[in-house]
Amino acid sequence: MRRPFLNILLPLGTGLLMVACWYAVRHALSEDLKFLLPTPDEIWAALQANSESLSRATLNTSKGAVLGFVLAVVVSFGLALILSLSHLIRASLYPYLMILQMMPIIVIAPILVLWVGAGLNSVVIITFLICFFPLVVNTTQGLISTDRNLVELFRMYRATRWQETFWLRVPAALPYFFTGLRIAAVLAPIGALVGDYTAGSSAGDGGGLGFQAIIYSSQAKYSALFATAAVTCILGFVFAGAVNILSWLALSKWHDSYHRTDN
Amino acid sequence: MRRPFLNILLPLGTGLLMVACWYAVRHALSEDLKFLLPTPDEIWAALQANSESLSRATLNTSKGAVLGFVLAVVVSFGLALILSLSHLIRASLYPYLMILQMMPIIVIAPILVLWVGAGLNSVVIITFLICFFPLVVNTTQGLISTDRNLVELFRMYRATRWQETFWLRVPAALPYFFTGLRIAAVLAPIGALVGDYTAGSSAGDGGGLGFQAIIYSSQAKYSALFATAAVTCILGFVFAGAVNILSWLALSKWHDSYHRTDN
Amino acid sequence: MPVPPIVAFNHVVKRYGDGPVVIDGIDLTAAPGDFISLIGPSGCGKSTLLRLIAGLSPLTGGSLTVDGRTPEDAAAELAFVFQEPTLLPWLTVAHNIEVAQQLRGVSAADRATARRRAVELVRLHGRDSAYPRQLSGGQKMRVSLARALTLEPKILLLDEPFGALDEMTREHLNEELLDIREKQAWTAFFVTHSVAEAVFLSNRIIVMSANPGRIHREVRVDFPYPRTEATRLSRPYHDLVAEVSGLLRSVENT
Amino acid sequence: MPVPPIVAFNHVVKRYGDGPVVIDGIDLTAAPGDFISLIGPSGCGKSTLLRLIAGLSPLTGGSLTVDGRTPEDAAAELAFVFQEPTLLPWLTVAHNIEVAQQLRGVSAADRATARRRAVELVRLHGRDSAYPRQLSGGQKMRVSLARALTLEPKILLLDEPFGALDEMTREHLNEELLDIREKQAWTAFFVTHSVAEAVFLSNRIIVMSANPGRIHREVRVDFPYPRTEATRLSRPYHDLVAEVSGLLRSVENT
Amino acid sequence: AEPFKLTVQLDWVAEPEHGGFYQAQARGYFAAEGLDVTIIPGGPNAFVLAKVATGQADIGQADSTNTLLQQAEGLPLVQFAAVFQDDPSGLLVNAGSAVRSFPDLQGKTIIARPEWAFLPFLKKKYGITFNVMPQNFSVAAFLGNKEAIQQGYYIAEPYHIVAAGGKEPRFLSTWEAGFRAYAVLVTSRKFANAHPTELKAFLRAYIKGWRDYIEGDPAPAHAAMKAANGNNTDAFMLASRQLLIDGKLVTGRDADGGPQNIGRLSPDRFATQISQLEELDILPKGKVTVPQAMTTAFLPVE
Ligand SMILES: Nc1ncnc2c1ncn2[C@@H]1O[C@H](COP(=O)(O)OP(=O)(O)OP(=O)(O)O)[C@@H](O)[C@H]1O
Ligand SMILES: Nc1ncnc2c1ncn2[C@@H]1O[C@H](COP(=O)(O)OP(=O)(O)OP(=O)(O)O)[C@@H](O)[C@H]1O
Ligand SMILES: [Mg+2]
Ligand SMILES: [Mg+2]
Repeated sequence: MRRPFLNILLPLGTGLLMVACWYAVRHALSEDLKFLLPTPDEIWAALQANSESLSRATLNTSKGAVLGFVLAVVVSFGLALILSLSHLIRASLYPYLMILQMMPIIVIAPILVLWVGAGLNSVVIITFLICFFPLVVNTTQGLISTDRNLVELFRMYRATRWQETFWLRVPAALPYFFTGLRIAAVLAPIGALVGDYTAGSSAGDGGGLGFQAIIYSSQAKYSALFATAAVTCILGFVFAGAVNILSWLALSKWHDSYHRTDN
Repeated sequence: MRRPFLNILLPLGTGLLMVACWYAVRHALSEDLKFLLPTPDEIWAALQANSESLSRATLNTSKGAVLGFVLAVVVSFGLALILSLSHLIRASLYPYLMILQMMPIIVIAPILVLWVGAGLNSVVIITFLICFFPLVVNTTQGLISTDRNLVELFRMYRATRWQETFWLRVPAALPYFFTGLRIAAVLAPIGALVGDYTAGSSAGDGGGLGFQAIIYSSQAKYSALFATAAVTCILGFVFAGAVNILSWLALSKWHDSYHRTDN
Repeated sequence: MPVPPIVAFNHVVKRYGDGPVVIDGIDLTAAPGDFISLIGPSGCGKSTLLRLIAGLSPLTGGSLTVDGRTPEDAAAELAFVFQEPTLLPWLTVAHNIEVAQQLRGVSAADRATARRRAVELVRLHGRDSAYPRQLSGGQKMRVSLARALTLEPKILLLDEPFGALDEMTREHLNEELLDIREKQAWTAFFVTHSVAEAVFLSNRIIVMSANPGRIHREVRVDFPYPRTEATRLSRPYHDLVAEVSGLLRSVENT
Repeated sequence: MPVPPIVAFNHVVKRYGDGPVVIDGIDLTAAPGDFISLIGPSGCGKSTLLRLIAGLSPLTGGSLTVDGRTPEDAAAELAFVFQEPTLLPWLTVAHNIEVAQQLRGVSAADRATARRRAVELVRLHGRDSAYPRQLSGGQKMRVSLARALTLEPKILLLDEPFGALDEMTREHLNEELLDIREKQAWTAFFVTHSVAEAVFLSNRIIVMSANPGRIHREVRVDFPYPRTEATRLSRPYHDLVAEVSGLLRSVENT
Repeated sequence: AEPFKLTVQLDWVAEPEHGGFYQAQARGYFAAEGLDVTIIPGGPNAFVLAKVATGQADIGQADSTNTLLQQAEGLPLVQFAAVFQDDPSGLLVNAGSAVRSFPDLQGKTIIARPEWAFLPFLKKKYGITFNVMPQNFSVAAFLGNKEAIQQGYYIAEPYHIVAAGGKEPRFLSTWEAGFRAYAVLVTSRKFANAHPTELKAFLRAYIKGWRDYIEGDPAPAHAAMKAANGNNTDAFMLASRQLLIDGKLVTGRDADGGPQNIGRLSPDRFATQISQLEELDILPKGKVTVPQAMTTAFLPVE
């Protein structure tokens, strides 16, 4: 706050440093490995050259990512509420949630494809599967970490289970919830991408970024492949940015993570 | 506590319910889709039939999972310490960590293979990449959520940065840290599996579970494929069990998540 | 008059987990309208006693009825000012005060009226939109008090509500409390470390001894209500304060 | 004797963020060995004043030197008992008490000795291995006090350390505090709401007024140290208590 | 009459290995036979066999090895025509490598789909051992490593490698090693039983499409494939088609090869393949017989 210019300079500086490293690594690579690490300008060129197919793919993947993410948030929230009810319920259900998370996509993909069809549906479900676990675990931990004194206050006033949950445990769990959200935001685009290349479909408008990635990879178009990755990252930044804004709105007024020193 | 038999009965009950559902779904599947969902006894038979190759593969994958997990824990802890230092550092470094997480494995795998060789090294790195982000995000959030009053106490006593970190912020962050650990424990075996089928190697003793999964999948050996998945899940349970024990040791004496009511 | 007691302890014993006995063989009945002060050494079990009444902690032995029911069932009749402010950090002062009423389903308009009155009473005007972390220690306790007072309960449990307040504010609130009591006619259990305050407010003072927590002696305070500044200056008042102080001293020296 | 002041406020102004002015134009110097009590209405800025001395909060205006340095630099000379217990929930009572010394690099053996003495002093024997959540409110405050007392600081900041304690324990600790002062010769800033306590302990009493926090009046207390039970019973003592109470009343009625 | 609706699941995105389908579609051969064919492009995980077995597609393109294995697992599939007389999957060897023939693979690392039966076949036939690394449709490792050996599709990867600046790789083909797998069309037993007429009609048009594609003007197919897969370039499609023709993949490389051979399947070759796979312990003995595996019933009679 006191040095606002640092707020811009430092991130910018690290950014430039990274780019410099990038060029340095590339320079250090032996001539015949250079193709593996295209330079930012090559990637930029590939981005423009493939802008049409990439933007179509981005749109498809974004759809999958957004829907899968939203589904994961909603479902995980509901699950966390149930899990937070008691130790017993956690012991009974956690293992199955873990199994859901641990089922290799390679096992799930064929079932999904045959069941809901390749394409958006499958991509959404895979994104969901990849995002939901960090959300469940964080939200549950948040819900069960509520300050005991506050819980007693609510018990005292015979708050209904509903009130205790939504007026007390949920707000108190927000810092945990947003931590989970921050993780899921980054997993959503990558989940959609994975979903796309394990159960996507090129039917209709031609698949998403995962599809493109595989094609570019098999065709040795590395600049285009990195351009695909770059688009994925940008998608992730958009998600993460949205989560940060929400987190700021929900926590900045009262949570210590936004107030390290007083002034 | 008061109903100890419920502690066993309920999880057992849900388990039986799940198995019943399994059989029901399978029964409901049309005849020509049945092969997609082998019954538990078929899986059990496949497990025994393939016990030799599966146990070899499990050993390989476990190695990758354990090493990748440990690496992720150590590195993410260090990173979280750095990130917790200031808002500025977070703004500067977070995007690059996100990029690391969002780089599709398909882009990374060939580079890794050329760089560190296929096999254990690559598997460890991919497992690391999959596990570390939830750990970093949770640990960092934990480190910056320390009760401001306690921070002031330490500031007051002119604790060194080191002391403030290790005597105050780290213990206070443990509930978050273990939340991250719980997520990473589940991601580690699946990460090793993904690593194995993107950058594993059959050298030496013949690849890990990911390798087996591809083979079984392409040969439509669904019972064996599910047996592979089951082994992965068991691996995950072992990890998660270890984390739960650690969490209990570290938190049960003082944290509210272990004391919902007093007695 | 054989009115049924509103709170009745019967050989109550309490220990936390497998720790030592904290409260041992408490027998105590409160008639409706009683204002009972609990005084005793730190750690003798005063807060624990209130928590038992509120049904927040299970008894280890004996029995306890509140308003003829179990403490759990009677909780709707209670208001409790905890020893710590226990505010929700994400709510402003105004919302923190209203939250108890909200839990009881009071309408927004009535809540706002009650809240404004309570804010006035605890002298926190103008701080309605502050968050707890922006308040001083005494201000937080006053918010907590205001929250309880909006409820118009049958039984009021007060755990050192004025410990963090200056004498003036304290006296002001003492008088306000008696005023409200006239209107709302609750039964109060009041933990305090100020003997003078206990004598001024209550009709019964329970002096407790520690290790384990027992009732050492009960002192009746027969000054008529309403009590005023004049009461504080009266001779019998001073004598009683001295007597209770003496009792307390004797308890602590055993 | 023109000894250099150990704490010197010079036109100090403080506001939190862009909130209202909390402390306005404070001028105050403390000589080494002073025992200064701060009394004033709740929210007048007493805690804030201590936080400024401890370097926990930046000044908005004016200047402040502590032991000839900035507050930040002088912090090694301080011990602070916060208004809230501020214990580390994951440490036992024993470890919580030792942690301050540990931060100062005191050896384990010396720590244990000091801790045992402090535990004795605050009468918490046998609770060494309890966790904070198992303590009563008063017990927590005593742990916090014990932690500060192990440090033998040059300056001791005490923010209502005895507010949650019963009169007996309070008087016991008052006397112990004066005892330790004889040996350790620190300068104390002591926030309390008990005028009697302020008069008994201090050589200077600062009466503050609120909105914004200002020094209303300073009262010197010239009774010789050591003060004893006899002091409490003396006439001049009672007169002074009455005088300061009157001042306080006048402050709050403005 | 209403045209008969029929779906075809490809194994990969539209590329010249699907030239027969697209040419027949573009030229209207299917329509002329009274068929309304929908071509579903595939990709990295097309699950062709599972989709055909479950009726989500009527016809699929696959390779005969995998199909045999899945038939052994009970998938109700039948192979009813050839796409290629030899599966164009083989080993790409970097131009700089010393590996010139199969025995040279001893001790090397091969980047390939781990399930590929050709690998154990090579080990057994030549008495050699080598490592396998999973392949992910990427040629990076190949480009980056002079010694690399990778599974590749004869008519695609070499082109991309050269286009990306690499040297033209050597190609070690399965057929040279005596591993004669087909690229095949499969359908489900159910569909085969229910719609023999339509399958015959389909094959007539399909074979005509292939013939037209390799002998005539490929432009209609190429236009359609470009529309279906934006990554196709004319240069790639022309080069790929030329490799198809030069390698005699569609018409057959045996002595009797020729346009009359398009689509043909030989029961004898299937018998050989089955016994090869059985000897490798990849296929359980006696689990699949030739008549279960394939049929020539829908191919046009010569
Ligand atoms: N972090 C903060 N942000 C904003 N305002 C604050 C903050 N801390 C304290 N204040 C305000 O500053 C004023 C003085 O607070 P302070 O805690 O110093 O009062 P106090 O004299 O110690 O009161 P008490 O006797 O109730 O403890 C109060 O009005 C309070 O609301
Ligand atoms: N949750 C708990 N677990 C174990 N012991 C506890 C717990 N809460 C309180 N105790 C113990 O019970 C005893 C009584 O505690 P209680 O809080 O009732 O005391 P109190 O009379 O209110 O004291 P104070 O005046 O200090 O607030 C104390 O010795 C305390 O250590
Ligand atoms: Mg108490
Ligand atoms: Mg204060």
